[in-house]
Amino acid sequence: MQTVLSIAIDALAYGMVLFVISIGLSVTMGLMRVVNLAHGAFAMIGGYLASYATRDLGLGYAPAILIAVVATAIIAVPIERLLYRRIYGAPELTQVLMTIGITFCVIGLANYAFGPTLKTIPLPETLSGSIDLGFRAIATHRIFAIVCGLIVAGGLWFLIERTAFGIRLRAAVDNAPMAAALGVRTQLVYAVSFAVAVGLAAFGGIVGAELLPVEPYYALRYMVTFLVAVSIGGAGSIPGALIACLLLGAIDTTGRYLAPEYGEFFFYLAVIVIVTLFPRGLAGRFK
Amino acid sequence: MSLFEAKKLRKNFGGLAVTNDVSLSLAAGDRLALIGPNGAGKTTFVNLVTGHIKPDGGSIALAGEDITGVKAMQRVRRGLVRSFQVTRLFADMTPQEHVALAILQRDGKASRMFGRHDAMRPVVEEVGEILHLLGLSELAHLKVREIAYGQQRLLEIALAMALRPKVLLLDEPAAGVPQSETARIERALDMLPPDLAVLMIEHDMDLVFRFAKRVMVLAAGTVIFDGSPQDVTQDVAVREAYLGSYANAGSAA
Amino acid sequence: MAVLMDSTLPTRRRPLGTLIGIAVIIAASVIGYFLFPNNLALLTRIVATMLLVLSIDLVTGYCGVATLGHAALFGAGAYGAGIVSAHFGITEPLTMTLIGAVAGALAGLVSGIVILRAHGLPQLVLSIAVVHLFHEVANKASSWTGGSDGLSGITTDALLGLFEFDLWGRTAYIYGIVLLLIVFVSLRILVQSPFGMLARGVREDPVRVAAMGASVHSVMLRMYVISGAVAGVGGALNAISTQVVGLDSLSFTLSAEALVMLVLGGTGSLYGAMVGTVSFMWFEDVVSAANPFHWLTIVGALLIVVVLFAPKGLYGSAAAFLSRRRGGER
Amino acid sequence: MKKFLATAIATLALSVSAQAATIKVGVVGPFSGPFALQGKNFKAGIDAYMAVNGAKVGDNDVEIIYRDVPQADPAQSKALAQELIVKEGVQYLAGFYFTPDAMAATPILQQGNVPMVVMNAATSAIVTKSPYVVRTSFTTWQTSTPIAQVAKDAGVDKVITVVSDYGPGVDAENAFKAGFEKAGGKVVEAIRMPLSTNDFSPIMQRIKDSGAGAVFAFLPSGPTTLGFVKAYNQNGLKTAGIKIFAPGDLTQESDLPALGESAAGMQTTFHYAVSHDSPENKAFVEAASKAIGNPAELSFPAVGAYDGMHVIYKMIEATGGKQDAKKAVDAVKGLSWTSPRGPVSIDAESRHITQNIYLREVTKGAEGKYFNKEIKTFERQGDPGLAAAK
Repeated sequence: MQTVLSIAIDALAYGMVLFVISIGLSVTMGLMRVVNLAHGAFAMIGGYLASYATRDLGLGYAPAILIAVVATAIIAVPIERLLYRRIYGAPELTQVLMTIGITFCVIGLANYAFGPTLKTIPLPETLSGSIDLGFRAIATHRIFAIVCGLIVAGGLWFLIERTAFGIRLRAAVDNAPMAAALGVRTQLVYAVSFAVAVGLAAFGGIVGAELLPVEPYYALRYMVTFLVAVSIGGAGSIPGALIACLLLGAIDTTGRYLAPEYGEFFFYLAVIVIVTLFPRGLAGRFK
Repeated sequence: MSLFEAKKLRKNFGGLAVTNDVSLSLAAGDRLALIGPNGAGKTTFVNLVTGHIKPDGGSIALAGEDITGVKAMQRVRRGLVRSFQVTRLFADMTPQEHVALAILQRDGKASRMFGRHDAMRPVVEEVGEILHLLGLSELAHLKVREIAYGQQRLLEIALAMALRPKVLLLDEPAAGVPQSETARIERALDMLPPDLAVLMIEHDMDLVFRFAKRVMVLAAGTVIFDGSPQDVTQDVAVREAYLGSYANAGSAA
Repeated sequence: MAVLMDSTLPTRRRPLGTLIGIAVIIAASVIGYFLFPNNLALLTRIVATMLLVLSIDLVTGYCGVATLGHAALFGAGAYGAGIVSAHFGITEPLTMTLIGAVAGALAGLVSGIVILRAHGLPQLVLSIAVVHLFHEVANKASSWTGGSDGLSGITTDALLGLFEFDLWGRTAYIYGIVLLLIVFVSLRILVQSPFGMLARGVREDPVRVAAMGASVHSVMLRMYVISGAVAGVGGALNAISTQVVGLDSLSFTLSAEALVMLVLGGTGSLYGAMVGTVSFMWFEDVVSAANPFHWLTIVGALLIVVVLFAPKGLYGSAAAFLSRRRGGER
Repeated sequence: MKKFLATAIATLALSVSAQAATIKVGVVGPFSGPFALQGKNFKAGIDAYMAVNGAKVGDNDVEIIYRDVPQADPAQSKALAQELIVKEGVQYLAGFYFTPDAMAATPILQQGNVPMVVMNAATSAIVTKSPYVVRTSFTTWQTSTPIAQVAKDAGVDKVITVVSDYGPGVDAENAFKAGFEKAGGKVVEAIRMPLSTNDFSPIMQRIKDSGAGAVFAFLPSGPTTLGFVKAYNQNGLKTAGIKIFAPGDLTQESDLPALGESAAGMQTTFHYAVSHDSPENKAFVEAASKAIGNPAELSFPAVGAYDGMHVIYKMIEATGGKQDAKKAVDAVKGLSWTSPRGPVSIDAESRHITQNIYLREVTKGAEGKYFNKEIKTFERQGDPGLAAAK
């Protein structure tokens, strides 16, 4: 019983970290319909900036997160204007080519600017210890990640379902010409959504850095994991992404506990089974 | 003998019977038009006939054989062919390729992995005939994306003809075609083989009157009229169904 | 009614196109042979990869199936040919190639059955899952595959009993070119055949194809099997020429790279696949030799530039440009 | 015409003998991609050696030609090795970070008349693939065997092994098991986890549940080690007194700044620590730090490359710059010298390096930087892996 609880709590933490990072991708892919393979690259930029801010500038954890997230979003704006805008509505494969190109560039530049070694983001005192749950100890930052995941999920849900911006966004997604005719500035809506998605990626990259360490190949190393999470959840759906990430976290964690030597195998087998059963994702909103 | 027979077809969505015990039979050479106001369940009926959705009750037979459980694709191979309300064509392929593909598929040769369709004499000849019949010869080698919509509709009919069906389901063959060009569609319909059984779903009453020898009216999933085109406008139930749903339209007939 | 219509129908694209293609391939290989006589190993690798990219084009370009897992088929061919040589002593190169093709076709059948169960992004994810499963199985079955150490001990007889596969790689190169020509001609016949036309129909509108009474799923599955055979030949060529097979030949990385090459050249045309492979691998080789430390950035920039200025791929955009220049001639 | 041909041949011959004054060494390694850091260390080691000993052996200039294989890719490695031999005309092949890459190139050595000096790849069997292979790095067996004795001496009887599921990981598992059982201990459970593992918490839970008193771990150096060590701490294994034993890949110097406090006190066995106290090592670290740019990035592949160059220089000396692979390899059999890592020799039979293996502990230095502090030496260790394979 203890073991089951223990696995469950690990699965929850891992799933939440996955969720924080993937949800931004789900937004770009589901709402803006861009197969954005460069999503991990933005998470990585966030991680690098946060590491730089804490280690080299000596900033605290919270201000470093804030600065890194905002800075990543700012970096993303010209990229959106110059590159992404050309591939909205383009065939998927073209989008794949462009975003892989961006990923390669980011990797190369990160390697050049920060060197090939691992970068860490030192946790503040309050997050760096462990908490004793009675049946086992769990790292405090994992609890922090779980909380962050819940806040992000709730915040996004509120933003999309309950605010004026959310209404515009959904209108622009459902029927761009119609929304434009009604006075929605679709280009601006897209730019803002993209910045939000990128900001979430950066946030996830920082919060998840204890599990997915920041290094130049981050962008490619975890790309598949993020894609799988979004696809299983159904692109564009917040609850879908949440359920998918928790489910994948559970499968992965259980697999690693029970049969680590076949972990990878069962993980992908499960992916095949889930996709076959739910070819549109657990809660596919579009397509 | 009836070529096509649907018996008491029923389909429920939720608790709502969208198709409610509809029966319909067609003999060789029949020209039947199925009309009805919006939301009458025509689309569902089409999908039931083509096999894209499963009925909750009733049966369908083609040439005396029960095909209720037969897959859509198999129904086509047995001679039950449909056209689409909105054209579905291959944008990057030519009319010649379209028709050739239909002919090859009909003859069971579409899976041949060698030889070119334009080097197969019988195929080329038949394609030529069909395109000529429909006045599309000149466009034979243009990509479909480059030809006008009205002509694309003609190509839809050409594809249906090339498959040599026993029963043809025409789903609004003139939809989206400018008035000036409907005449060409009508002419094309006149050229359909006389022994073919045709079921046409249509809004355009002019076309219905000119084409159909028999009219069925569907309203709220139920057949409310089955008779000659002359009688349909006189029928009280039909007038009510149409006027009821088009309260302001006033032009049911 | 029976007018003699056929005479008025001008026939298009006679076999001339194929002949030109053969001539271009031969010319390019001869030039490659004399221009880079010491680089034949790289050229052979390009040819093997070209077969993989052609194979992806069959399902992606001609049937519209997105895949990031095609290396599974290539790797199956490579391991198939490698295992029969290393473990069963079947060292005759033609037989090894044939076995590679069969292994690739089987892998194509298996992955086709799985991948064709979804569309769009989920389909992409299924393909990724498939290649990872293949990779894991090969890693686990290390007594057969050598696991992560790679399958070594592959020996190959002289081709036709006459030509040794030597250090300079001449035999391997020429053998590769011959295989490429055979595959190219077969695929030209295939894509112009009724089946090829049906496949293009599937890519453009599967609903219409079904309404003609054809089975969309079976068309795609058959194409997957054919595509597997082609990729398998590529894998076998790789195994024969390098005498070693590594887990990388079943990797997601290789799959993704090959897809990038295809899109770079232009999908839906055999020439696009070949042009894309040559350009990408040549560029990668030049840039990585010039600067082994930062070439990735330059390759990334190239990809972006191609999307911005040649959105249909190098060959696709050039062809479109030329046909626009020629106006409505065709 | 005949005269023309004769001149042409003479010119060609001249140019060939003129070129022979430059001896080319082809180095294959990961210079880009996720393992670029290790490739960088190759280059730093080679540059350092040439900076200290000059770029000339006798009258012959030595030129290094680098080729990039970002990830284990034997086919690519072989193609590049082939290209280096036939196109660039290299007389020596060197480098090879990954075992499959080295294995793939061995079949062409004889035909190309080229010796291969393996500067990293650590699977025992490579040297058996061709008589022209010499290795100056280490094997996983070599570095993993002594730690078994350390564990036993620390009073641990039951150990669980956790390794990455690929060649070197399996080697490490077998090496430790063999050594530990010989010393009288028991391996209660052996876990192999996928290379791509991100979250190690479940593994830590397995370790706890196994009831073992210590864990033996092997992961390839790089990003995943960070997650592993952190998970070890955060899941309370450290506080529960479950010790961790590992070969030095887990605490390579370039990862230590990231590992930081969480690695403090970890004991590992390895053939080289950057902190090794000897004049040879001081000179090496100075030269190599200059070559790599950022001293924090300096790590074990550099020393393998440095000693590899030493072997190549000896080979060039012995052959007088002529291409003769057999003579070159014979010349270094039994060669012994003092490397930055300590006294080493090339075993005449296996052509693998015999060296000291050190037990080190991660310690906080004077400036607050962590380093591997050598606390015990296992002298003159051969490769037990070859013996085990027989």
